[in-house]
Formats: sequence, structure tokens, C-alpha cells
Amino acid sequence: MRPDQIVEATLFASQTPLTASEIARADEELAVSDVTEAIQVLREAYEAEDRAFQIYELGDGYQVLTRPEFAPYLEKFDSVPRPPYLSAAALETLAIVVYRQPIGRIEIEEVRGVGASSVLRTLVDWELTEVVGRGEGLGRPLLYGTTSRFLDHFGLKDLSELPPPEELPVVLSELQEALEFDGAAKSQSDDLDEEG
Amino acid sequence: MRPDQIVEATLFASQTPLTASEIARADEELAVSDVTEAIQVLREAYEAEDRAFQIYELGDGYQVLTRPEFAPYLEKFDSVPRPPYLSAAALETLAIVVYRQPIGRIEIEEVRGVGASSVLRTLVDWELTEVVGRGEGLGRPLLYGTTSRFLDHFGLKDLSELPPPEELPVVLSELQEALEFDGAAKSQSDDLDEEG
Amino acid sequence: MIVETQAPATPVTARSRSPIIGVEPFFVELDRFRGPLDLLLHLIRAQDIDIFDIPIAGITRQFLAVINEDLDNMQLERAGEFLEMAASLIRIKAQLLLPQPEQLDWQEDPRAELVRRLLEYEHFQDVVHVLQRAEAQRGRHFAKGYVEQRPAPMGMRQSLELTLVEFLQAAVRIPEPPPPVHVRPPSQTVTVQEKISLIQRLFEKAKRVSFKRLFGPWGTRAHAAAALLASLEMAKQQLIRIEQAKPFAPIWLFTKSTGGADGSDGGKE
Repeated sequence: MRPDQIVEATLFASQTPLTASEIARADEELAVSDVTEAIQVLREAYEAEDRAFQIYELGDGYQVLTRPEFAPYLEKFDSVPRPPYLSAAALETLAIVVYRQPIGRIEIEEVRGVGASSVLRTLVDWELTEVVGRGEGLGRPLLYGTTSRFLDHFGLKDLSELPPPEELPVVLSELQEALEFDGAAKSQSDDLDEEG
Repeated sequence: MRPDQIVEATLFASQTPLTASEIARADEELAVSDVTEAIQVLREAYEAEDRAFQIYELGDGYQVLTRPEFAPYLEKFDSVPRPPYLSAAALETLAIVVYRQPIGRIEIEEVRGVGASSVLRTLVDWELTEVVGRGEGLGRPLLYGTTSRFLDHFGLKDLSELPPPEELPVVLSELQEALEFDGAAKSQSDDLDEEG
Repeated sequence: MIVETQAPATPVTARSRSPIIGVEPFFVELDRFRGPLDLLLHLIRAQDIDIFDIPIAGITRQFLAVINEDLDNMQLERAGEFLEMAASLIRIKAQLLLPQPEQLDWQEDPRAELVRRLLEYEHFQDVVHVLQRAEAQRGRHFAKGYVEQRPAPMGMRQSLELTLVEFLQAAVRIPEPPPPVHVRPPSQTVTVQEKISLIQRLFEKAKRVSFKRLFGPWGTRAHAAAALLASLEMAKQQLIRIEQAKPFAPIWLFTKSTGGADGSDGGKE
């Protein structure tokens, strides 16, 4: 193993910047001067090979970071364009969270019968739900609840303004009727319609 | 910016595997085929330059990881996170799930002879297994399968990298033998019992 | 806690065949076993017993001796698992004492099911070792330890198109949840009378009502039961008619007050 390879591996895998003497602990035969020399070798190699990363000095430590000119790509990578509406699965999960919060992922999956982790992530990304605590029991599962953005979105002061369970069918019928009255007499959507 | 540089920057900025199409988001002009091509270029470069890391395929994603021969050096550092090792119960449960998926909790418990609900919950929390559907029958039990995180944890590209059941050093050959041996008189004598 | 006369449970695949122990009591440390099958398999493999000809009485005695030692300290669930196996062993032993037909087919052997389970369990131990090796190999690769702070996901910044009606429609469709864990305060009881007035209010809007609509999405048992009782009560009073095309088909309630409910499809188009 060449010294520069050991130094490279160490800098790559470390969560924090490391000083030359810290890096030297990787191998008894590695002197601090070997480390600084190896860092020089690596820097020149990265430069010559046009690597997208470089070794930077932070305080008295060293760290491998991507070069600043790539930041725009990473930003673009993160900002995945997504449609401005929720999928049916996300909507259903949101409804479960709203009416049964605080609720853990497992319980949501039990209601829906399919995995909910990616859908929950979507709702958290939208800031419609958030982690509100941890449950009892093994693994202390994360519990989800709704956010203030959820309330803001529907112009609600608090959750009690949502129709209570028993009222829901009636409220929906009324809302639906009002909408129909409003717009053109569009045919009733089948999930609201009592007529079949 | 060369495509391989953009791909390299993206891979270096991620702690989890990324699929080619995820990487392609970094730049509009980057097609998925450009990404896979760039990954090939990078791999060859890392190989030629004796880098301490390489691009590995995990699940359907790619990730830059150190080469295994550097593990002894890296394990000396507190700032290098230790990989998590699973408990015997978790491994046993995963072994059953991976070869029998989709599978319900009851079936897992039948094979193990012990309860599996808490270990399943842990595996779902760690995203090593997930609910993939519901079974037929009473209560429509949840069925579990393995995730891409499972592939990552075990360093697999896909499940076909696991030996097919019949190639495991199995006792099933013994079963075969016994069935062939069947004609021969099976002694019912209970030798240990005799001197009880 | 117990002296061992035997090497500890080495990986089962290794299946190190040790000399037959025979008469000596067989001491093992129960803690190291994942469950009754694990223990049983160890007893069999460590003594080089033919798995297709398990001396049930002897094995049962050893099994009971091992678990007896620790039963008091065991968690209830774990104790139950070992006791269940002990009961199975004793049952098999009893069956073996019954007069057997001369030419016993292997499949009819009372031990056959136990052997199948043991082999299946052992098979998965082989898989465990495959996974363990893969895990160890993967553990020698390290990911990048530090990645730059990334911009937060857009969340707030992007506008969301979602109407209240869309949300409430989703809420109505929530399938019946399992017995509630921590839903609403338990003070909230459901009365039949509430359901009757719900039905009456719904019939102000429509001539027929889906039964499911009466308790979704909070379809707790209490709601379902109250809705059912309310429907039956109203049917008894000739206020409504209940129809179901076939078993497990949706149940529909028809109002009788308007007189338009005689056809299977109400008046409105």
C-alpha cells in the first residue's frame, strides 16, 4: 500500500477533517512528513487528472470536497422537479395522518396495506406532515402529525375545523352540491355520488 | 464540464447509491446512457491511477466506496463510521424473507419457531424489508419483501447474486438420500432412551 | 451459567461432528440459542445423531433438562416457544409408543414433520452464513464520510395544488383501520341514535346511501356496529330498505319515505 493511497482512503472515509498527525495514525510506518508529502502528491494528481474533487485545508485539518464549480450541478440534482399535486397514495396517507395523528409508519402501512416510507418522505418534503414524537415500544417508532403548512393550505385555524368523522359524508355531499351548483352541471364524480 | 466530471461530483456528494437516471438529473444535457458511459470512464481511470476507491454497483445504484484492502487502516479512526452488523435474529429473518418473498409474519415464525414481530419491525424501520402487499386469507396479512437497502447492506447488485437455494450447502441432499434409503428398515429403536 | 461438556454452538453449517456423547447429560447454555429449533438442531448435530432417525425419548429428555435450567429466568414469550416444542416432542414420543404398521413409510413417521422443520431451519442457517459473509465483505468498503451540506428540499417554495374536497374525498376512502391504537379519546362513544340521525340527514340529499359511508373513514368496530344497528332498526320501522346484490357486495340503504325507492335505481338521472 502506498502512503498516498492510505491517506486518500482515510480522507475519503472520514466524517471530519483530519490533521496530518491524525492521518499518520492509520499506519505505524507513516510519519507526519509522509502524510503531508502524500497530500501534495494527491493534490497534484487530482489537478492533473481534472478530478471533480480536491483536498482542502480546513483549520489545521484536511478534507476531500467537490470543487466549487460543481455546486450548480449538485443543486440541480437536489431540486428534482415534481408535479405540484399529490399522488393518490400521498393523499390517502395524508388523510390517515390527519385523522389519526400521531401515527407511526407501521400503523399507516397496516391501514393501507402497502409500504408508506417513500410517500411519507414526500409529505414531509411538502411540509404537510412532520415527525411529532416517538412512540412507545420497540425501536421507539417515529410518529407523524400534520404541520402548520397543512392548516395554512386549507385556511384552517386548527384541526377541529375539519369535519369530524360522523359529519364527513354529509359535509362532502354538501360541498359537492355547492360546487355543482356553482359550475356547470358536470356529472357527479363516482366517489361522491349516492346514485351509483 | 465533461460528463464524467459531473457524474464524479454527483457520486462524491452522496452517501447512498444513486441510479443512473438520478445522476442524470444533475444536468439537462446528460442522458442516462452518458451517465453509464461516464461511470465506465471513471472506473477505468480509478483503476489506472490506483485510487483507493472505486465505483461499485449496489442494487440498481452506483456508489463510490473505498477498496476493501484499506479497511484495516480505516477501522482505526473514530471519525470513520463503523458499518452496522445485524443481529442473529435479524439475519435469520432476512434469510427467510429473501428466499421466500413475498412472505407473511406467520410463515416466518413457522420456519424460525419463534416470534418475529419485533424483529420484523426493526427490519422495516431500517428499510431492509418492506411491506410489499397483502396476502389472501384471514385478516389479509401483510407480506414482506427485501428492499434496495437490503442489496446495499449486503453489497449485492441484485438478488441473483445470492446462490440459488439448490446450490446452498444444503441438507436437502440428505433428505434425498433418506428418501432413497427409504426401503431399508428404519430402526425405531430409541438408543438414547434405553438407558434412561 | 452452565458448564459445557461440548463445544459451543459452532455455525451450524460447519456441522462439526463430535463424538457421540451417549449417556452423559448434555449441558448447553440456553442463552446462545435463538429458539427451540436452534437448540434441538444443536443437540442432534453435536451428538452426530441421524436426523432421519432421531431418538425422540432421549432428545426430549435432554431438551427438557436444558430448558428446565433456565425457564424461570426466561421472558414469558421465549419460555412459551420452548415449551411448545417440548410439548410437540412429548406428543411425538407418545405416538411412537403406539403399535406401528410393519413397513412404516417415512412420510408416515410421527417424526417426519419435525424432521422437515429441522432441515428447513438448518437450510436457512446456511443462508444466514451466506448473508453474514456478504455483510462482512460489504463492511470492508467505506462510503464517503462527509458530504457537503445540500440545499433544503423545496417544500414551502413550491405551490401545491390540492383542494379541500380532494382531501376530504381521500379521507372518506380510508379503508377500515385495525383495532385503534391511539385514535381518539375513548370518551367518544358512538350511539345508534347518532347513526340514525346521520342516515336521516343523508337521505335528505340522496335516495340511496352506501352502508360503508355510514362509518368510513373512522371505521372502527364501534362505528360499524352502531351503523349496522341503526340500519336494522330503521328497516324494522319500515323507514328504509336494505339491499345487497350478493354476499360481500356493497350494501345499500334505500329511503322509503319518498316512495321512489321501489326500483333498484332511484329516480334521479
